[in-house]
Parts: sequence; C-alpha cells; structure tokens
Amino acid sequence: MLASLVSISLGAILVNNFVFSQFLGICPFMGVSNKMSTATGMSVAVIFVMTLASAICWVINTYLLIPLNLAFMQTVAFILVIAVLVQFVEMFLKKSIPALYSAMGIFLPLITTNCAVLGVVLLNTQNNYNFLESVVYGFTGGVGFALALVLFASIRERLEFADYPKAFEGFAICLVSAALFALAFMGFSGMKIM
Amino acid sequence: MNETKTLIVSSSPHIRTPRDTKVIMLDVLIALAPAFLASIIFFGWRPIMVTAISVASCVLFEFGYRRLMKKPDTFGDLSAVVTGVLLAFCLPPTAPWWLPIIGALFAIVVVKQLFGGIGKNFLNPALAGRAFLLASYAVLMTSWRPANFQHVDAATYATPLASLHQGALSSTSLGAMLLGNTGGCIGEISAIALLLGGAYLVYRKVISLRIPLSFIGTVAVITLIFSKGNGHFMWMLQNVFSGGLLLGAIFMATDYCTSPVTPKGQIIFGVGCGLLTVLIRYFGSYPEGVSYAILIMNLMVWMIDKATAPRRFGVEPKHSFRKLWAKISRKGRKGEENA
Amino acid sequence: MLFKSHGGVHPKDMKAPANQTAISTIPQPAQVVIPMSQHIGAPCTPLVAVGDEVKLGQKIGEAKAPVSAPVHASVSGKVVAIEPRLNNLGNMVTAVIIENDFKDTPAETLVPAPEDDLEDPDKIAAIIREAGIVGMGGATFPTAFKITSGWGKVDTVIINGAECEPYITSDHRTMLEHPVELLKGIQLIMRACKVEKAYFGIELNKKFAIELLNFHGAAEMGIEIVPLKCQYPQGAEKTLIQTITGREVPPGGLPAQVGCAVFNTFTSYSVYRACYEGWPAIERVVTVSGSAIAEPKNVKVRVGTPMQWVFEQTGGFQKEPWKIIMGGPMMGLAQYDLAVPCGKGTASLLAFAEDEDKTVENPTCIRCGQCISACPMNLQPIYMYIYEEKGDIEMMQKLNLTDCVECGACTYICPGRLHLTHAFKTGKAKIQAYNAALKAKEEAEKAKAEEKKEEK
Amino acid sequence: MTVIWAILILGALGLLFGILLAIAGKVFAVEVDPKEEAVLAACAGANCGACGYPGCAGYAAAVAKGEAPTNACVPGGDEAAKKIAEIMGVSAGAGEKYYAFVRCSGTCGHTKQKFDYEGLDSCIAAARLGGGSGANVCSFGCMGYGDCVAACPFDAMHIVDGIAQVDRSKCVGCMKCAEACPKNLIEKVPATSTDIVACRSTDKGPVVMKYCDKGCIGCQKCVRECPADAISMDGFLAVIDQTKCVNCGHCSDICPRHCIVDIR
Amino acid sequence: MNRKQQLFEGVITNNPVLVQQIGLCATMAISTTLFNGLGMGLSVLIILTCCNVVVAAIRKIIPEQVRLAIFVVVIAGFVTIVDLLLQAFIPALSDALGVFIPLIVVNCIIIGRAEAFSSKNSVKDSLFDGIFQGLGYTAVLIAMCLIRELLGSGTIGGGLLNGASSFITLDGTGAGIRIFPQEYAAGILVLPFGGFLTLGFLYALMQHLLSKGAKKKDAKEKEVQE
Amino acid sequence: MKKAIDFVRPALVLLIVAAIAALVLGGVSLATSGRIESIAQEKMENAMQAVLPASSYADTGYEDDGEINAIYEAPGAGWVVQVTESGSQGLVTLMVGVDVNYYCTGISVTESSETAGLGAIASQQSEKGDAFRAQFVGQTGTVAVTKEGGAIDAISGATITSKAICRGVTAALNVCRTLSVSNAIAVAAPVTGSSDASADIYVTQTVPTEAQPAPLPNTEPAPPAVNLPSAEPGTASAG
Ligand SMILES: Cc1cc2nc3c(=O)[nH]c(=O)nc-3n(C[C@H](O)[C@H](O)[C@H](O)COP(=O)(O)O)c2cc1C
Ligand SMILES: Cc1cc2nc3c(=O)[nH]c(=O)nc-3n(C[C@H](O)[C@H](O)[C@H](O)COP(=O)(O)O)c2cc1C
Ligand SMILES: Cc1cc2nc3c(=O)[nH]c(=O)nc-3n(C[C@H](O)[C@H](O)[C@H](O)COP(=O)(O)O)c2cc1C
Ligand SMILES: Cc1cc2nc3c(=O)[nH]c(=O)nc-3n(C[C@H](O)[C@H](O)[C@@H](O)CO)c2cc1C
Ligand code: SF4
Ligand code: SF4
Ligand code: SF4
Ligand code: SF4
Ligand code: FES
Repeated sequence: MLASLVSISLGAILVNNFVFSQFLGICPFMGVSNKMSTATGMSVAVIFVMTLASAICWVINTYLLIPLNLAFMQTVAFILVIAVLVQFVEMFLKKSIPALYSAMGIFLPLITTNCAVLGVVLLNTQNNYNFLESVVYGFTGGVGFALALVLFASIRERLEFADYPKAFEGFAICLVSAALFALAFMGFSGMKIM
Repeated sequence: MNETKTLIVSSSPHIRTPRDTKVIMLDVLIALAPAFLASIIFFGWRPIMVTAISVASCVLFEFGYRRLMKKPDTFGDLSAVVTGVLLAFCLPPTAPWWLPIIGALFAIVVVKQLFGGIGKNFLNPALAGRAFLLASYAVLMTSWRPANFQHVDAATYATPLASLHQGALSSTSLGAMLLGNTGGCIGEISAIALLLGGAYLVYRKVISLRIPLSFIGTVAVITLIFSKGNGHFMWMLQNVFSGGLLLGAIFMATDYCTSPVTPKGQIIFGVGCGLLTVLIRYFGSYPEGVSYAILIMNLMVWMIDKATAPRRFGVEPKHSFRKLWAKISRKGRKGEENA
Repeated sequence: MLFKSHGGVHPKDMKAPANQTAISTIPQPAQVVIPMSQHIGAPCTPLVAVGDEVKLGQKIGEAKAPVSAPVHASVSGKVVAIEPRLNNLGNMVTAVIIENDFKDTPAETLVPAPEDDLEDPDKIAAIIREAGIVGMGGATFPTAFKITSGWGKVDTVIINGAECEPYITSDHRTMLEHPVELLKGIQLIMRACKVEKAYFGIELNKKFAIELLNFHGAAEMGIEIVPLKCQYPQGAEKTLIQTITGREVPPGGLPAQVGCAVFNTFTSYSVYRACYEGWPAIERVVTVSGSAIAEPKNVKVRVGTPMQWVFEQTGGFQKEPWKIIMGGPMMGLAQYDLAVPCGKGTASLLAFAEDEDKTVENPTCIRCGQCISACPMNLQPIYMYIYEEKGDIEMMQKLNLTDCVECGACTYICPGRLHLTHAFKTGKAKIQAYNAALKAKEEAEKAKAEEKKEEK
Repeated sequence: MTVIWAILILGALGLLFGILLAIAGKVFAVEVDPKEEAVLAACAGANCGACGYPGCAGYAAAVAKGEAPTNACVPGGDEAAKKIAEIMGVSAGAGEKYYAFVRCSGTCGHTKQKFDYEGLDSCIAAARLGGGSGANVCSFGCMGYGDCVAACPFDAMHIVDGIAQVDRSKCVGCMKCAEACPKNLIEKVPATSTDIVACRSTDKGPVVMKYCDKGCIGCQKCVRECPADAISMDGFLAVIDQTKCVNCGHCSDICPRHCIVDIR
Repeated sequence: MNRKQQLFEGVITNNPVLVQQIGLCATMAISTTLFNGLGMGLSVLIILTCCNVVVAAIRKIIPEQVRLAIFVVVIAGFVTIVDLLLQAFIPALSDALGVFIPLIVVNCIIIGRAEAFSSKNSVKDSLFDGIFQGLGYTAVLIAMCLIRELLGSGTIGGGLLNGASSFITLDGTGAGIRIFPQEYAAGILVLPFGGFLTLGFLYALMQHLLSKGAKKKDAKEKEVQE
Repeated sequence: MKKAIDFVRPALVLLIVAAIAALVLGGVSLATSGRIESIAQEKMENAMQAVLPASSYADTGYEDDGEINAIYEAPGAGWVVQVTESGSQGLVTLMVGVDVNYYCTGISVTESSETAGLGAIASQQSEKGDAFRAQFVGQTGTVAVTKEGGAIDAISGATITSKAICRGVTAALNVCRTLSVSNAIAVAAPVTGSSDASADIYVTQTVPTEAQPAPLPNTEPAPPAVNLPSAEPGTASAG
C-alpha cells in the first residue's frame, strides 16, 4: 500500500510531472510564472484544489456514476463539480478569511480552466485509483505542478538578464525555456522505486 | 592640458589580471587533454574524428549565429571550443559523423546563443546537447564498444555502468577503470586522466574543489551506505570511477554559467547533483544519471544563489553553527596568546 | 597575521623598480597651486590675498569647521592668483597660486613643540590639527578629528603599513629611511589617542622593514609589528582591523565603533615631523612609477607641485603615456590634465604606456564567481552589477551595494572584464539620489499634511 | 433507464449547486469596487493569466487600484484595452501634445573632448569622471551614452551622431527620458513649438567658442531681432518663451551658431 | 460585423494559440502527427462553434451566480458528445487523443470565447467566431504537426496519408509519406520537449512576421502622409 | 417573495440546462454505446486472433492481480492471457497465446511506452520486431533471454524490455497451468516448472456468454500482429 502511494507520488511529482511530461496546466504555468510571489500563491491554490477535487470526484464517480452506469457523464459531472467547488471556495475565502484569500484565493478562478485539475480527476478514474490513491495523486500532482511553477519562475527571473532575439521576447523564450526544462526532466522518465 | 594626445580616463582600478575568459577556457582545454589522449589510446582514431567535428561545428554555429544576429563575434573566447570538446566527450566513440553536428546545433544555437551566449544560458550546452541526442538517437547513443585492450566479446559488450544498473558489480577491474581500459563515452573512460585534468584546474584556480568534492563525495557516501552486489567498498569505488561521474563533476558541474557563484551554493549544488545521480542510477531507466542530475540542478542555480548570499561583513553570523565556530576560534586565539 | 581575512586578490606587486633607490628630492617648481580643499570635509578659506608675500609653512587657508584641516604654503614667494583650478577629482576648486622665490624663507611658526606639550593628548591633537595633517593613506580624513572623536571609544591603534597597492613604495621607503621617527610618531599617536597598545600591520613583502622596526625597539614602545599576508586589499581599513583584531566594523559604521583607529604610515611620520620638528603637511614622499616612466623612484614633493613638473624632474617619460594615475593603480584617479597639483594625499604618480586595464569591447560576465571570492566585504558583485545595470534600486539595497568599499578587487579579477567597481560607484549615486528623492517626497507630504492640519 | 438516471443526477446536481451558489452569492457577498467590476466585464474573461495577474479578477482589481496598466489583457486585445482605459478615465488623446527635446547640438566633430573615456556605457557612470561632465569639455552637453535611450519605453530616443535625438513619430511625451538624463538636457516642449534653443550652456561666449562650434554664445542677436519679443537671456543663454513665440522661424535663420533649431 | 476581418482576426491577429496564448496543453500534447492535429483541430472547431451558438442563444437568461457553471455544463455536454461519436466512428483518433478529448472542456479557448465573445454577441456572430477561432486553432495545430512529424519521425501526414499510395486513410493507420529515413529523425521532437520548442519557435516566427508587417504598415503610412 | 426567486432562479436555470445536457448526452450515449462496445470487442478479438487463432474466446473472469490482467479461454485451442510487466520506461502490456500443452503460440505487445528504436521494437511491425516476437512461439516452461541462459535473443540495446516480455510470457504459461489444474480442462502434460504460488484462482464461467465475435461492418479484419512461426512449436521448445 505504502509502496504504491510512494510510487504514485514520485510519479506525479517527478516522473510524469503534469507540466513537463503530461502537458497539463500549461496556460497558467506560462501565465503566472513571471513573478515568484504569484507563482507561490498559485502553487498553494492548485495543490489545494487538486486534492479536494480528487476526493470529491472520486466519491461522485464511485457512488453515483459507476453504479448507475453513467460513466459517459464523468466529464460533465466532474467539471461541474470543479467549477462549483472553486467558485464556492473562492466566495467563502473572500468573505471569511480575507487574508488567505488575498494570498491564494485570487488564483482560484484561474484554476477552473486549468487542465491539470480536470486532468487529475480523469486520470484518477482511468487508473482506477482508490480513494486514498486518488487523494494522494491529486495532492502530489499539485506538488509537481508547484515545483515546476516555482522553478520556472526563478528561471524567468534570470531570463530578464538574458539577451535573446527580439522575436523571442516574452512568450516565445518562455516556451523555449520550458522545453529545456522538459529536457532536463526527462532524466526522471521511467524512474520507479520498488 | 596635454594637447598632443588625449589621455585615457576610466574609473579605478586601472590594472587587471591577465587571466581573461580565453585564458581560462584554454586552461580547461589543457586540462581535458589527458582524457583525450586516453581515449585515443583506448579507442583509436574515432575519438579524434568525433571531437574534431564537434568542435568545428560548435565554433561554426557560434560564429554563424552571431553573424546572423549582427552581434559581435565571440568564438575567440574559446568557450565554444570547450563546449565542442565536452559534447564530443560525452558521445560514444562509435558515433556517426553527423551526430555531433546535430548535437552542436542544438547546444550552441538553442541552448546557449538563443539566450545571449556565454554567461546567459541556464542549461549546460554540452549536456543539453547530449540529452537531445540521447532521446533522439537512443540506439546510436547506447551502442558501446570495448576499449582496444579489453578481452571481451564485442557482440554482447556492456559498459561497467550497465552491470551496475542491473545491480551487480562489473567484471571490469578497478585498474582498468582508472586507466581507461574499458568501454564508455569518449572522454569518461580514464579516471586518472580526468583527475589529472581536475588537479590542473584546481592548481590554476579555474575551479574550486567545492563542487567536484561535494558531488563525488555525496555519490561515494550514498553508494557506500546503500550498496548492492557484494563488497560495499568495491561497489562504491566502481560507482565513483565508472560512467561520467568524474567527467561530470570536474568539468561539467563546474561550468561557470550553469552553476552557483556563491561558495555555499556550490556545495549545495554539488550535493544535489550527487543525490540525483544516485537516484537516477538506482531507480531510473538510464544506467547513467550524471548528465541529467547536472541538468536538473542547473534549473535550480538561480534559486540556490539567491538563498546562499554570503554573510554580510560586519554583521554577526545568524546561524548558531557559525557563532559556535567564531567562539571556538576566539578561544583558540586566547590560548595562543597565553602561550 | 592573527585572523584570516575574506576575499582578496594578488596582483603583481611591481614595487621593485621604485624601491631600489633612496628617496630623493627634486627641484622646486616655479609656481605651486595649493587647493583649499585637500581633505574630506569643509574647504578652507584663504587667509591671503593676491599680491601677498608668503613664507614657507605659513598657514594660507583657515579650517573653520571641525572636520577640516588648514593648508600651508609649501614654498615661499608671492601669491599671484586665487582662482578655481582643476583638482585631482576633476573639479574646479579654489586654489592659491604662489610664485616661488626659491628662498624657502621659513615662517615663524616652524618651531618644534615644547617637550611637555607632547605628553598631553589635547595638545598633541591641537598640533596635529594646526599642522594640517590628514590621512595620507588616500582618504585624507583630518587626522586630529579622527583622534579626538575616538576618545573614550578607541582601545587599539592600528598603523597601516600594508601598502597593498602595486607600484607604491613611498611608505616602505619611509619605514626604511626614517624608522625611529616613524616609531616616535606612532608613540605620539598612541598618546594622543590615550591607548597603550598599537599594532603596526606590514605586508610580508617588506620583511626588512619589519626587522628594522623591531630592531629599533618597536616592541618596547608598545608597538606590535604584525606581518600581513601580501594580498590586496590588505590595507583597507575594515579588512585590516579584521585581520589584526578579528573585529568587524559593522556596515556603515566607523572603526571607532569596534574600538579601533587606523592611521597610515606616512601620517604617523608626518605627526612626528609636526611635533618634533614643527613642519606642517607641506611635503610628502611620492612614488613615481609605471611603464611609461623612464626612472621609477620615490621623491619628496612639495604640496601643490603640478604633476607635469614632477614627471619632468624625475627623468620624464620613456614612452608616450597612455594613462596617468594619481594614487595607486587599484584605487587611484586617472588624470587627463598634467597641470593638476599633487596634494597631501598623493602617495604616487603612475604613468602607463599601454592598456593595463585590458578593456574589451564587449564585457561579458561568464558567472565565474571570482568576484565573489575576491570581495573583502563578502558582497556579490556579479548580482550587484546586473541589478545596477537594470536600475533596480530595491535589489541594489538588498544586495548591500552600499557596503562596497570600491577597492576594485572584483574588477581586477573579473575575466569577463566588466566595469564592476565603476558600476557600484554609479549605483551608490543612484541609491543616494533615490533616497534623497524619497525623503524629499516624504517631507513634502508631511508638510502638506501639516498644512492641512493647520487649516483645519 | 440510463437516460432518466442521467437527467435525474445531473439535474439534481444542477439544482443543488444552483441553490448552493445562489445562497453563497448572498451569504458571502462582498462589496466590490464598481470600477473593478466594470473592468472585469471588459476583460476577455479567459482567466488565462497572460496579463501576469492571477486571473481576470486579480487583474481587474489591480487596474482598479491603478497598479496595473490598462492594456495588459492579451486575449482582449486593443478593444479591451480601450474599454478599460475608458473606465479608468485614462483618456489617451486629451489635452495638448508634448514631445521631448534634447537641448544640445554638440554632435561629433562640433565639440571637444577632454580625454578618451573608458568604462560603462552609461551617462550617469561617465559623469562620475571628468568632474561631472564625462569626456566632454562642455559641462552641459549631451554625453551620448544613451541613458535616455534605455529609459524610453517607446523606442523614440536614439543616439545620432554622438548625441541623443528624439524620434517624434514615436515619442508620446512621457518624459521618462528626462528623468534618466544626468545633465537635465531633455525638456518637454509643446508639439506646436517650432523653434527651440538646442543648447543649455550658460558659459560665457568665448568659453563656449573654445569647446563647441554650435553652442549658444549669448550674442543676443535673436533677442534683438525677435518680432514677438519672445526671447530673453538667462546668463549667456538664449531662452524662448514658447507662449509668446509666433513660430515665425526668424531666429533659427539668423542665429550665427545655428543653435536655435527649426523643427518644422 | 465584417466577416473577412473576423476571419483574419481568428486565424492571424487574434489567433487563439499564438496571440491569446491559450489552449496550449492540447496544442503541444497531441501535435505529433497530422492525423491527430487535424482531428483535434476539427473537434475543437465543432465544439467551439456549438458552444458559442448555444451560449449566445441563452446568454440573456443566464443568472450571474451560475454563469460559469452553465457554460461548463454546455461545453462539457458537447465535448462528451464529440467524445462518444469519435469513440464510435473514428476509434483510432479517440485512442490517439486519449484524455485530451475530455480535456477540451477546460481548453481555455472555449471558456474564453464563451466569456469574451458569445456571452456578449449575437448567435450569428458567435457562430462565425467559433468557426474562425477554430480555424485559427486548427491552423496552428497543423503547422505544429507538420514540423514535429517531419523532424521527429521523418514523415508527413502520419495517420492520414499512406506512404506508398498517398491514400487518405481515416482509421489512423497510415504511415505517412516518408521524407527521410527514420534513423536520422530527431525523435525527441515528438516528446514534450518538442512540443514546447516547436511552439516557441512558431511563436517567435509569428512575432517576427507581425512586427515586420507592422513596420511595413508604418512605412506605408508614412509614405501616405508625405 | 422576490428574494426566494433570487435563490431559485439560478438553481432552476442550472437545473434545466443540466437536464437538457443530460438528456442529449444520454441519447447520444445510447446511440453509440453499442458501437463503442463492439469496437472494443473487435479490437480485443483481433489481438487474440493474432496470438491464438480460434473461433471464440471466453473471459474466464480471472481477477486482475496486477500482473495477469485477464485470461480468455478458446475452447479446445488454449488460452489468451493479457499480462502487464514493467519494462524500461513504463508498463508493457502483452497478449500471450498458450496452447493446451502450455506452449506459447504467439505474443503481441498491445501497449508500451518503451524508447523508440530500442524497447519499442518489441511492439513494432517491422522485420526486427516480428523476428523478436517469433522467437516466443513454441516456448514453454520458464522463458528467458540468452544472457540468463534462456533461448530468447534480446533486442540489442533493450535487454530490459526483452526481459520484461520474457517474464510476462513465463507468467502467462504458468498461470494457464494452474488454471487447468483447478479446472481440469487440459488433457495431457503434467505440471512442470515452477508454478505460480497463486492458489486463489477461481473460474466463474467455462462457456462463453457471447459466443459470436462481433461482425465487422466497414473494415477488413486487420492482419495478425505476428507472423506465424516458420518453425514447428515442438521443435523450438526449450524443453
Ligand atoms: C581598498 C583600500 C585599500 C587601501 N589600502 C591602503 C594601504 O595599502 N595603505 C594605507 O595606508 N591605506 C590604505 N587604505 C586606506 C585605509 O583604509 C585607511 O584610510 C588608512 O589606513 C587610514 O589612515 P589615514 O587616515 O592615516 O590615511 C586603503 C583603503 C581602501 C578602501
Ligand atoms: C563624515 C565622516 C566622519 C568620519 N568620522 C570618523 C570618526 O569619527 N572617527 C574615525 O576614526 N574616522 C572617521 N571617519 C573616517 C573613516 O572611518 C575612514 O577613515 C575614512 O572614510 C577613510 O576611509 P579609508 O581609511 O578606508 O580609506 C569619518 C569619515 C567621514 C567621511
Ligand atoms: C534514452 C535511453 C532509453 C532507453 N530505453 C530503453 C528501452 O526502451 N528498453 C530497454 O530495454 N532499454 C532501454 N535503455 C537501455 C537500458 O537502460 C539498458 O542500458 C539496456 O537495457 C542494457 O541492455 P543491453 O545489454 O541490451 O545493452 C535505454 C537507455 C537510454 C539511455
Ligand atoms: C570549469 C569549466 C567547465 C565548463 N564546462 C562546460 C560544460 O560542461 N559544458 C559546456 O557546454 N561548456 C562548458 N564550459 C565552457 C563554457 O563555460 C560554456 O561553454 C559556456 O559558454 C556556456 O555555458 C566550461 C568552462 C569552464 C571554465
Ligand atoms: S569594489 Fe566593492 S564589490 Fe568589488 S570587491 Fe571591492 S568591496 Fe567588493
Ligand atoms: S568576476 Fe566577472 S565574470 Fe566572474 S562572475 Fe564576477 S562579474 Fe562575472
Ligand atoms: S521617454 Fe517618453 S518623452 Fe522621452 S523620448 Fe521616449 S517617449 Fe518621448
Ligand atoms: S541626453 Fe542626457 S541621458 Fe541622453 S545621452 Fe545625452 S547626456 Fe545621456
Ligand atoms: S489548455 Fe490552458 S491550461 Fe491546459
């Protein structure tokens, strides 16, 4: 059991990193990595939502959709849950814990349209994870995303002092940098701890 | 006013060390020479060809790119030559002629020059070039041949690392590993030659011992503790002397542009490289983890640097360890005075 | 050497050429230009008018402020002009120009102080001040003020005999030729500072001087000679204090805060001359050296002598000079006009025939980290530089750019040939301007707020 | 059967969430700056993060506080930028138009140098040598290391022939350049002004003569001949009062040093 | 609304991927063969258009609190329909695109257009907006696919074309037209790395061309002025 | 009253939209589910045909134990076993055909993420791949690569993948043996070699529920993934 959780975690954080090897959540990854402070705020928010969404969607899938033979409705049901969840959490934070909201809550809307969140719940069902595994996968997937985001934010700080052709300014050089990240992260490919 | 000729005025200082970038790069090339020699002895003429092509294409691409972008030429600083040699050094001697060209194209144009050239790139060009080739041409990059004086069946030849990857000690003797009488990439086979080069670099103060020692030390300690096969010590030694560890720790993890500049940061970097190397060697799908370990740590350099600024002069050290040390050394001094 | 100091570089010392021969004298110039400001602090007001006859050593500039030092005529003759002249900083400052009558008629004030006075710290300090003595190590901080402001705080006097800059040998020659006077001067400083113990830090490339001073009984006088590793900037105040006592002067702080006061070798010798011989600071030993100089040597130069004259009288140039520096090669100031006069703080005049600072067209940082290892202040020049270039005041302050002592070690060692120290000097100016603007803004807002309050 | 279940489940979820959200909307209602809401509405609403803020709401809040530029919404493009600018009351074209002007004519070959400068390519840095004027003999003139060029966000400033020059087709009159210039050479001039004194040297005529072929020597010819009495002297420097100037261009024709330029 | 201009915007000046910088994940993930690219592009086009139309149609009755929830349900509904249809009729494509079909739900383009365009515009305009934006997306996908496939495996039109006979096959089994031997192909380009790199260079190219275009326009305007 | 509407209206709209969506979805799902299932069936069928030609296959209901995913029985011909092993880069899924005498009749690699040019050869329809897979035909007992004393020549440079496949085939052969013991279908051949320790095998059905393979409406049956061996099963056996 523990071994499988460890291997799920390792996989989600390093081996099959959401950003660099699964191509999930690229838009916010590119958008929010320009400042270290926003990157860390977003990271916390993503970890939180991914964990929560994994848990709730697992329950809905296992106790509603599967027994009623409604697997084809997974996508609709999941995204509805995620969207509402995020909106709800955002409202709640904004009103009740403004301090936390300003640190992390403002990133929440950005997460609804983040493939990583829907991706993680879909992968949970695809991999037939049990509840604990789903939650761990959600959490560590978020951690992997956060790792990518924070590292990338630091490199983007360094890019301010690089000297690239004008055509590469902005988005393009970030994509090339992300490519180099993916290249380095290939070192983890196929890694398994048994 | 001296009317005949205007004098030069600049801010102080008015003298500079003769050691500029070119001199440093030349030192690195000199330090790489023994390993090159070893590869020729053990692999014959092929390393010469691969290295020559690699160097030529690196220099050419650097020249071409800078010309195309209308930037001042930089090939004179020899850094492209160093990249070329190191790229060739991490290719197998059997590499076809076009392989180093593609590697050089990627290393110089995409990894180095696109970001502005020397000092601006965040990934080690030579290693990135190797990673690119490894993922694209895995067969060519993993076809090994034994060294000239090795008595093994060429058809089923496996490098020492391959057997370590399987969890068993290699049959290659330690002596052969030290000398270089074994299979592997062009520049990595001879431990003695690499250490010689490293000693030269340290003597010339091109590199400090911080990164190589912490890198190799970490690998040694962990492989000693978590050893496989029989013979803890032998397992550790084989891990240290086989594969690209020495080449990587001495010549590649120390690449200025892609390693931390702060002393503390360099140690953290070296330890990180060591940990990742063992992690990949033990659990990864590749037998060798050095190149990826360095590449992954390259991504963290900026963060490490920021976190390890040297202690401000004139401000009490924050960390208790340092305070303790200060106390001890002060005591020592008092003792001296009394005596 | 008791404590190892951080950082440092090892340039070739280039001291041999000028070090071989004894200090010589050169003929006096026909005219001397004596700036009214040769020190840190308030400028002097001229005491003479055009047409006045002045005598050798006569006070011609009065120092009114506490942080200041009077100036004296370095020749006898007639004042021909009082006008702005170019000084070594490139500024036009008021200077008294004296036509030399080559008679050296001494002023009445040129008498040794009574022996009794030399036991009293107050009186010694007064003599030093009257003699116009300022730090001869380059900073030209008024020595008397340094002494008096340290009372009650300073427990250790350190004499700076490091002379860590290449080429310069004037302190070394002084040690060799006037060891006894020097030690007596140090004794006076100790007395003035009310301390019992002095350390005399001397770099190991002056072994003979160390032996000589010990031979003349330094130890018996309470002066401990501390041999120092040859390393630039061993002589920088903070570094020297740290090497000798292990104390670190806090950022922005003064040596007195850690109980130290640092005096240069030639300052100490000047104190001797003032107290025992009555001479004000009108003459100093200058090293003339560099690749363009025909005969490198140490010469005694009257304050106010134009550089041109010194070069001519020491054998002239053997090659056309490319760059001329007043001061050492690491911290000195490049000059473009040879009419600039030598001052109290001029320890050397260097003339280089070729590009010794090896400028390149495209300075490029290769992240070698050598600058970090070289910096005696534990700074990170590489990062200070990029943020300075970007104009990021916040980061510059975060990186403690203002701690930089402008020693130039980082720039010397930089293989990428970056103009690091120059950037830090600029950066300091930017920070200062920024903070001034901030302050002004704050004050304006405060004033506004108060106005509003009053209105209400 | 499945279809019915599907409708039931999804419908129930919808009902549940709808009520939940509606209640939450009431319970957790927070007063929002109306401006912020308006800005939010004007954004593309993709929550893509391309603006560098955490989602559209984050950006809108920053704009409403005046901390963010009005044109950062990438997917919204120009349209959104315009709308947001309107909401924030930043009217682009209102009021008189100004340009920056560099008051120096000392191009290469017209001025003298004290020495060869070596060091940082920066005016502030260069001004640290040579007593504040860099290598120029003229202590007022442009040093040409381009701090202003670097400061201009619109690529409107260039070093031409050794001194800075404004490209009027690009300049928007933000005066970022003036803040950067250590010599205070850059002045804000109305777009309508046509004759400007391109010199700032208040040195005496003979002194100026020695170091610059183009500097104002204070001959007062323009003062005398100006039909509108718009020119006066500040020491040895002519100054044109642009409120009086009638743009006749006479002064620029008659200036013996050609330091009054006609920029028509 | 000017349709021509709308088309130009969708494909070039307001291209969803290259200019709006959204919908990146799938763009990079699946652009390995022409078959995938075309399939994904058209799927998105269809879904986008349908969603745009529906959202525009019901935009006036949507209460604010549940706006996002409704968009999401509409989008997810269409996505699921397309997903099911693909599974039933083009299983090869469904296999190849895998999880990225359901992920179209969160493809920022669709929500983005729903929020930014169709919730504010008429049904007709929204219809065209969907088609044009979809075309813009498809165009980028095809460009990416062509580059990555050519350099990464040495072929063109993988899955769709069949080398020997140049036949179009819809079951995804076509091997593609081989341009150079597999052994020289830089296989890394079909890995994640290649996705980022190709899009980066494509984006730079676009930026270069746009700025060139702008310069030309400037020059022209100047000429006109003069 | 107005307040109540404020709460209910959004909910109702969402309800209606959701309900409509569900209705449409349900309809589409209903319309397509048959086809989707048959396509899946067909795919499976094809893969099985390739490794063990037979007229029908029945799922034995073997519970996925992480290695053996499923066992299908072809009455009279043998079994097709779906096995998952971990290869070099990730998981490798195989279909292994086993005849009634526990000889391998063919293998096909249905899913893998091995490196192109190395491990991926095992699943490719190329000369090398075909030759590699053909070696398994007629193997029995413990199958291993030559390095480990077996009869299989590993794909050069991809020993790890080759070994993983050997492990999978061995596991498939073994599981059939234990299956037959508990089920008593097999005729001859005593159990030899190492038997899987798994005793908890149960069989729910021995007769297939859907005997007929689904007809293929539009497409031709795909060619078998593996060329049939040139050697006879018996001669190639490692003994
Ligand atoms: C980098 C640096 C190097 C210095 N080197 C010397 C030196 O070699 N000898 C010296 O007497 N003063 C040197 N100084 C000046 C000393 O810091 C200090 O000003 C002086 O010793 C104080 O004595 P003074 O006030 O009598 O000049 C140096 C200063 C700096 C910042
Ligand atoms: C405004 C000012 C006040 C100073 N006050 C003192 C002081 O009270 N005591 C002292 O020993 N030095 C004082 N100094 C001298 C400095 O500590 C230092 O000796 C001088 O800046 C020269 O630096 P350097 O010796 O490192 O070149 C002062 C310097 C300045 C500029
Ligand atoms: C980039 C890369 C990819 C690899 N991919 C595979 C693979 O897919 N399958 C495999 O068995 N070995 C793969 N290997 C090689 C193994 O790690 C190992 O070296 C090899 O299996 C040793 O077997 P050999 O004796 O056949 O050379 C790969 C190696 C590298 C460097
Ligand atoms: C000690 C040292 C190590 C170096 N290692 C590398 C290296 O591993 N890879 C490389 O491309 N260049 C290396 N270089 C050369 C040079 O720094 C590099 O090519 C830069 O141009 C880009 O990182 C090295 C240079 C030095 C001085
Ligand atoms: S000049 Fe400043 S930054 Fe450079 S070494 Fe000296 S103190 Fe450090
Ligand atoms: S010494 Fe020069 S090249 Fe080296 S890190 Fe410092 S600034 Fe860069
Ligand atoms: S900085 Fe502003 S005012 Fe100056 S030139 Fe540029 S646009 Fe014009
Ligand atoms: S105008 Fe000012 S900032 Fe611009 S180049 Fe001239 S001196 Fe420098
Ligand atoms: S498509 Fe935008 S986050 Fe994935």
